[in-house]
Amino acid sequence: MKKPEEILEYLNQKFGEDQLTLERGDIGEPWILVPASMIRDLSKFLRDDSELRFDMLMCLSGLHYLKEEELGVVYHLHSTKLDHYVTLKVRVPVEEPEVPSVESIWKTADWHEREAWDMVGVVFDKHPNLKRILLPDDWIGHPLRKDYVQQEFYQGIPTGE
Amino acid sequence: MGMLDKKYHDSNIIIVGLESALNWARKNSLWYEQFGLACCAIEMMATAASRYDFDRFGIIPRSSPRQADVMIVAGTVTMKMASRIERLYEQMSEPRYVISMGSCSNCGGPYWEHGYHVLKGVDKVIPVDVYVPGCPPRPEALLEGFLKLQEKITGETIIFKKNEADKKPETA
Amino acid sequence: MVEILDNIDQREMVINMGPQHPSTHGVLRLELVLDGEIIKKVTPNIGYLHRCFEKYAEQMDDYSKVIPYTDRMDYVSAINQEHGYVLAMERLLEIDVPERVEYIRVIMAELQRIASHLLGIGAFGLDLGAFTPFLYCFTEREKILDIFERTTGARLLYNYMAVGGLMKDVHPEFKTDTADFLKTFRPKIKELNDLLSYNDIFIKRTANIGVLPKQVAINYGASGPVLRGSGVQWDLRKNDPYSIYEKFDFEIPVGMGEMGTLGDCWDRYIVRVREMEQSLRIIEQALDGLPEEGDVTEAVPKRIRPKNGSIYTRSESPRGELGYYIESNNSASPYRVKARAPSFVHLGMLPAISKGSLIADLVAIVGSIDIVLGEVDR
Amino acid sequence: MLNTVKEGWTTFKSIFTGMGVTMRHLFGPSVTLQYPDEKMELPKGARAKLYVNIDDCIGCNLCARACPVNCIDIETVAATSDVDLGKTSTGNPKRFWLTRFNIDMAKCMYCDLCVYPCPTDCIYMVPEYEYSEFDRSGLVYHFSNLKPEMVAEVKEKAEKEAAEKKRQKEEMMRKKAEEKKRKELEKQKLEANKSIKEDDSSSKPENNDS
Amino acid sequence: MIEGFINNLPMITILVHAAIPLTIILVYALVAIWGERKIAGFIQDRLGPMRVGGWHGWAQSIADLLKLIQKEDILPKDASRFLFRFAPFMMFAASYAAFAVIPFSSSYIGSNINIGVFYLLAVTSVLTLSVIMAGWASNNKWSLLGGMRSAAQMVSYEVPTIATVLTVIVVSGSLNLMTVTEMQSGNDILGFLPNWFIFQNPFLIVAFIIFFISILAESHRVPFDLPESESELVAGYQTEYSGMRWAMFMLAEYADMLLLSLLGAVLFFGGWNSPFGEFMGGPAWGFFWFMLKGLLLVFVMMWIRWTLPRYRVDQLMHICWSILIPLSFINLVLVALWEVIFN
Repeated sequence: MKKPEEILEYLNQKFGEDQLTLERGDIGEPWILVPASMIRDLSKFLRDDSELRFDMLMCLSGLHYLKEEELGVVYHLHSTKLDHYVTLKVRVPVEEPEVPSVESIWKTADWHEREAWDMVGVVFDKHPNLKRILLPDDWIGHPLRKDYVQQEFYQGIPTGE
Repeated sequence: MGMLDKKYHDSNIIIVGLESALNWARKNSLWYEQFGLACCAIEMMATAASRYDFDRFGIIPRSSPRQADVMIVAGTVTMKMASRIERLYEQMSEPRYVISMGSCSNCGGPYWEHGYHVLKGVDKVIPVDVYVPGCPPRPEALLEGFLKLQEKITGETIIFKKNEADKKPETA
Repeated sequence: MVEILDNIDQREMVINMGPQHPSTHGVLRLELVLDGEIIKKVTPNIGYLHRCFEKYAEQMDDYSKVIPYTDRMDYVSAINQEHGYVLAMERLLEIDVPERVEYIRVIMAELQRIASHLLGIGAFGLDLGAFTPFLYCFTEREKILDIFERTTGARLLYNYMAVGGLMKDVHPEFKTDTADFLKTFRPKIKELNDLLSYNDIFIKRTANIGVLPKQVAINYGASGPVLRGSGVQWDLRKNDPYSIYEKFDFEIPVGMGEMGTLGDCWDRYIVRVREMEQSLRIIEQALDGLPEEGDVTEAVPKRIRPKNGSIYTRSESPRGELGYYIESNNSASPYRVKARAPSFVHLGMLPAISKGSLIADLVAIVGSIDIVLGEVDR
Repeated sequence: MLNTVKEGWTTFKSIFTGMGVTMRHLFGPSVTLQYPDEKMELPKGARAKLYVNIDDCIGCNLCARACPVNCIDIETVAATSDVDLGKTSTGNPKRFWLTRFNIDMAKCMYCDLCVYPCPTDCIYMVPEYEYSEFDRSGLVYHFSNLKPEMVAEVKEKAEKEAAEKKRQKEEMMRKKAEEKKRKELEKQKLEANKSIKEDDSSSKPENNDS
Repeated sequence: MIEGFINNLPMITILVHAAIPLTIILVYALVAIWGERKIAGFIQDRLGPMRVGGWHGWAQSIADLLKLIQKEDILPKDASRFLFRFAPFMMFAASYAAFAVIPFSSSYIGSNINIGVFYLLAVTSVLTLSVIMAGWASNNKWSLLGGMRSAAQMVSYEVPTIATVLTVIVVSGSLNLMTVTEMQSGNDILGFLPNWFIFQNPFLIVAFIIFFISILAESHRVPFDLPESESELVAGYQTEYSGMRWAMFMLAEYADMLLLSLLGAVLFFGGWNSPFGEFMGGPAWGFFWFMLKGLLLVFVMMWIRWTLPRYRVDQLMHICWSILIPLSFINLVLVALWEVIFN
């Protein structure tokens, strides 16, 4: 039963000191900030390492930070064997929202990533079929962006009042 | 009040007899299409279940639109679903009615303000006969909606064919 | 002989088990690539009921206004959706809730679990052609809805829980009504077993079909009856206890592969039936322990303005692990609310489970993973 | 050969138990509530339809703000001082004319959030669910009981009152501005002579600061 | 009296002989549809049609029929016109024609030909044809699947039906249904039992069970109602039909159900013979008893429909080919042996 701090130290030994930082909001639980390029091999390590064995990706959510002009992806991992939790967060600038996909590691990420692409517009490269999952394919814009403007007509049907 | 002294302005007794019989038949065997969208579909199923029992009114579910008379739009109509609803409505054979059940299909309901993907009222794509308010409406409210539809059917005449004009979907 | 086969046009038949289909439990479109009746490939298309829950949660100018919208996600088990959201908010704001509220919440959550399973089992029987068990299950479900209606005023979507407590206290005869519901409901489960569970045709239609091995289930993030059907002893009420579940003793029913291989449709079905019995036990113990006095609205904060931070909380909804990820940025309206819906994950598994099965089996598999489209599309 | 017979026997046995259950139900009583003839009496507080007792409403707009769907639309006009609107049954004084109080029941989601904040409990749910309509505009309920000409007269009086009050405020503003100017002048004079006094007092040691 | 009437006005007699079974079928269909919904209602603790036309909604089927007449008759765009229109009528014609050889009472039978059973089984096999025609003609993938399934089901379940009917013919020795019924009059088995075939020979009870299962499959009743199974194939081969055309399908289905139940009554339960020997034995009573036995079998079919789930296609084939057919042939041999030994 490892606490997030211990998990961070364990990861720092493996991945070098400066890469990962543990951040904590005023309230709620802490998360580990991970640079985008590292997320896939970090996840592979998290799943396969005997000490950690994070075999379940509970939830993957996409966010849009308007003030810092960034897109965030939050991974909540849980190990059913050793029963400990960790939260990873990846922040990428809005201009090139490239995050490597973890679909090959946890199968459940396939649909979660498609939803993050559909809602917030984070591009997951090497994802098998990154298409819109909830909205129709010819929808314009990503609705969960803070600066999203709703399109007036969709195939001739008024979306407004 | 006997049959003969029914005062209808320009239609004679013979038509009235046939017309009321046809209306009676159409009124008493409204088969609804077996498909539901959201929470109102659960209340529709509860109405079809033993306690409120649609079958007492001669209302049974039909899974193919060809054999259905009433389409109960039970739930939220989204943009992706709007064209499907329109196609299903066109597939139904002619004397067909639509009951819009629940706030979502009446006018977008709880999702009218920020729901970008929600259609603000199903009457934007298909003509609606009866609006049943509620979120979700009680089974009795749905039954009352059917009684109102039956009232409307008894009022229909075959002389002035139910002209499609007044039932055209009023685009907002 | 071989070359003759080449020029025969072997196009498979692509069928749309479209948004309007009697057995897709709502608006779900399954694109089936068929070879005769054997399914080569299933691609579920969802989004026909996407009601912008997450966008709405961000537009609301008060955290407690989001609760009616959480009801509308999984509209078959509304209380459990509210319970998940309210637990997340209380952990975020570090509010501790009076004892009486916790007990009432557990009783309501377990009653709602029985009602939701009744609908899941009834719809599953309906998909396989057994029309009558569906109506018997609904008759029992109506009794639970009556109890809810007397307390909250609504039949299906309650908006009954508030952050830190409840909207109003329970109905005076709440305890007596629930007690005699428990008495009348137990024989009904046995009757359901006679009629459907151990019916040989039902067993033939569900055993060895849609087998979900243990490792695939975990890798796909399955949870709830779908995961327990594959033999994994995993229930959030026991393994990661929230609220006051550790006070009650109940077992976690797990699929044993009695009728076929472990993890088939029948296991997932029988896990739900046995889970209802366990819920009855929890309600009995909770009814005895329900403290009489205590105002349910004392711990409800007037204004909710959490400082910035984020929290992820999971609770056991009848369909599986329901998670809420809430991020707050020091204002009255939530910055981001992400709901992790179990049905969304289970539907993602459908292509993997149903390769090579027949159409009739696909209907059984969709029925056995018991999805609700409001939760899939959010 | 033997297990097919056994299998056949278990099939028949389970089929017959199932048919036994349905036969018992065939002669069992029906649980149907025959809706139009027998109506179930809804429990108190059943959320079927919103009702506003307009005499008790003080136009505080709390319910409109609490509604997540914004389906309550209230327009209030300040009552002029010469008219006394009296008190509500709960003793709160009424200071606004309610020219428009519409609730769009087609949009409402029956979540009961508007009932709690109301100070005079004038908005509550009534257990009456039979109001489906042929036309959607029939679902917008108007609760204000002011007749249109009353509304016009009240509005025009309110404008007159508001204009007059604005004028008074301007005068007061001007008066205050003048006083401020005058005070500043005096202050400057005071400082002028105070600074003079200070020069001659600075030579003495400061002995009065405690 | 009737013979005189027949000889000199052949056209009228043909019409009368055609009209009698038609009225029986139409009246039966209306009552059976209403009855099925009432039985379904009571089994499921609800009431079924109540409000249409007074006491317990007796006019429900009439309202349905009148409404179906008003429905628009949709012909899908590129469905094959003639086959699409003709399928329902052929289906009804097939089961209606078979009523000619059913002995309704001791004094009335459509045509007293001595190959009655053979004719009946030949004509009812046309049903399969019309179902495939409907399935293919409506140019809809669901109905194509429904049509193919029903083809496989009906053809394969003909074999056990014929095998069990053969066992009865072995016992009765004649194909003419009237003589078959006459052989079962009187009741001197074990003193009080009417000597219907089902009591004469224990293996005939097994034959009846197999016969009943296969007529369930023949008339697409649950647990074998694959072709128009709502929950899988939307509405099977009937998906594209609406209005009176669809009503014809319903009528044909109920007529087929009645036909096969009456055949079962004739072969196993002594047709118009009353269970009390001479006590209520006249031709009028004979008709009453005959219809009562038929409707009892129909009731059991409805009772099964509202209890059991549905089989899958391959399980259905497995049951037919690897259980029912071998069993029915073994049974045939055993019945023959029993006959040789005891009579």
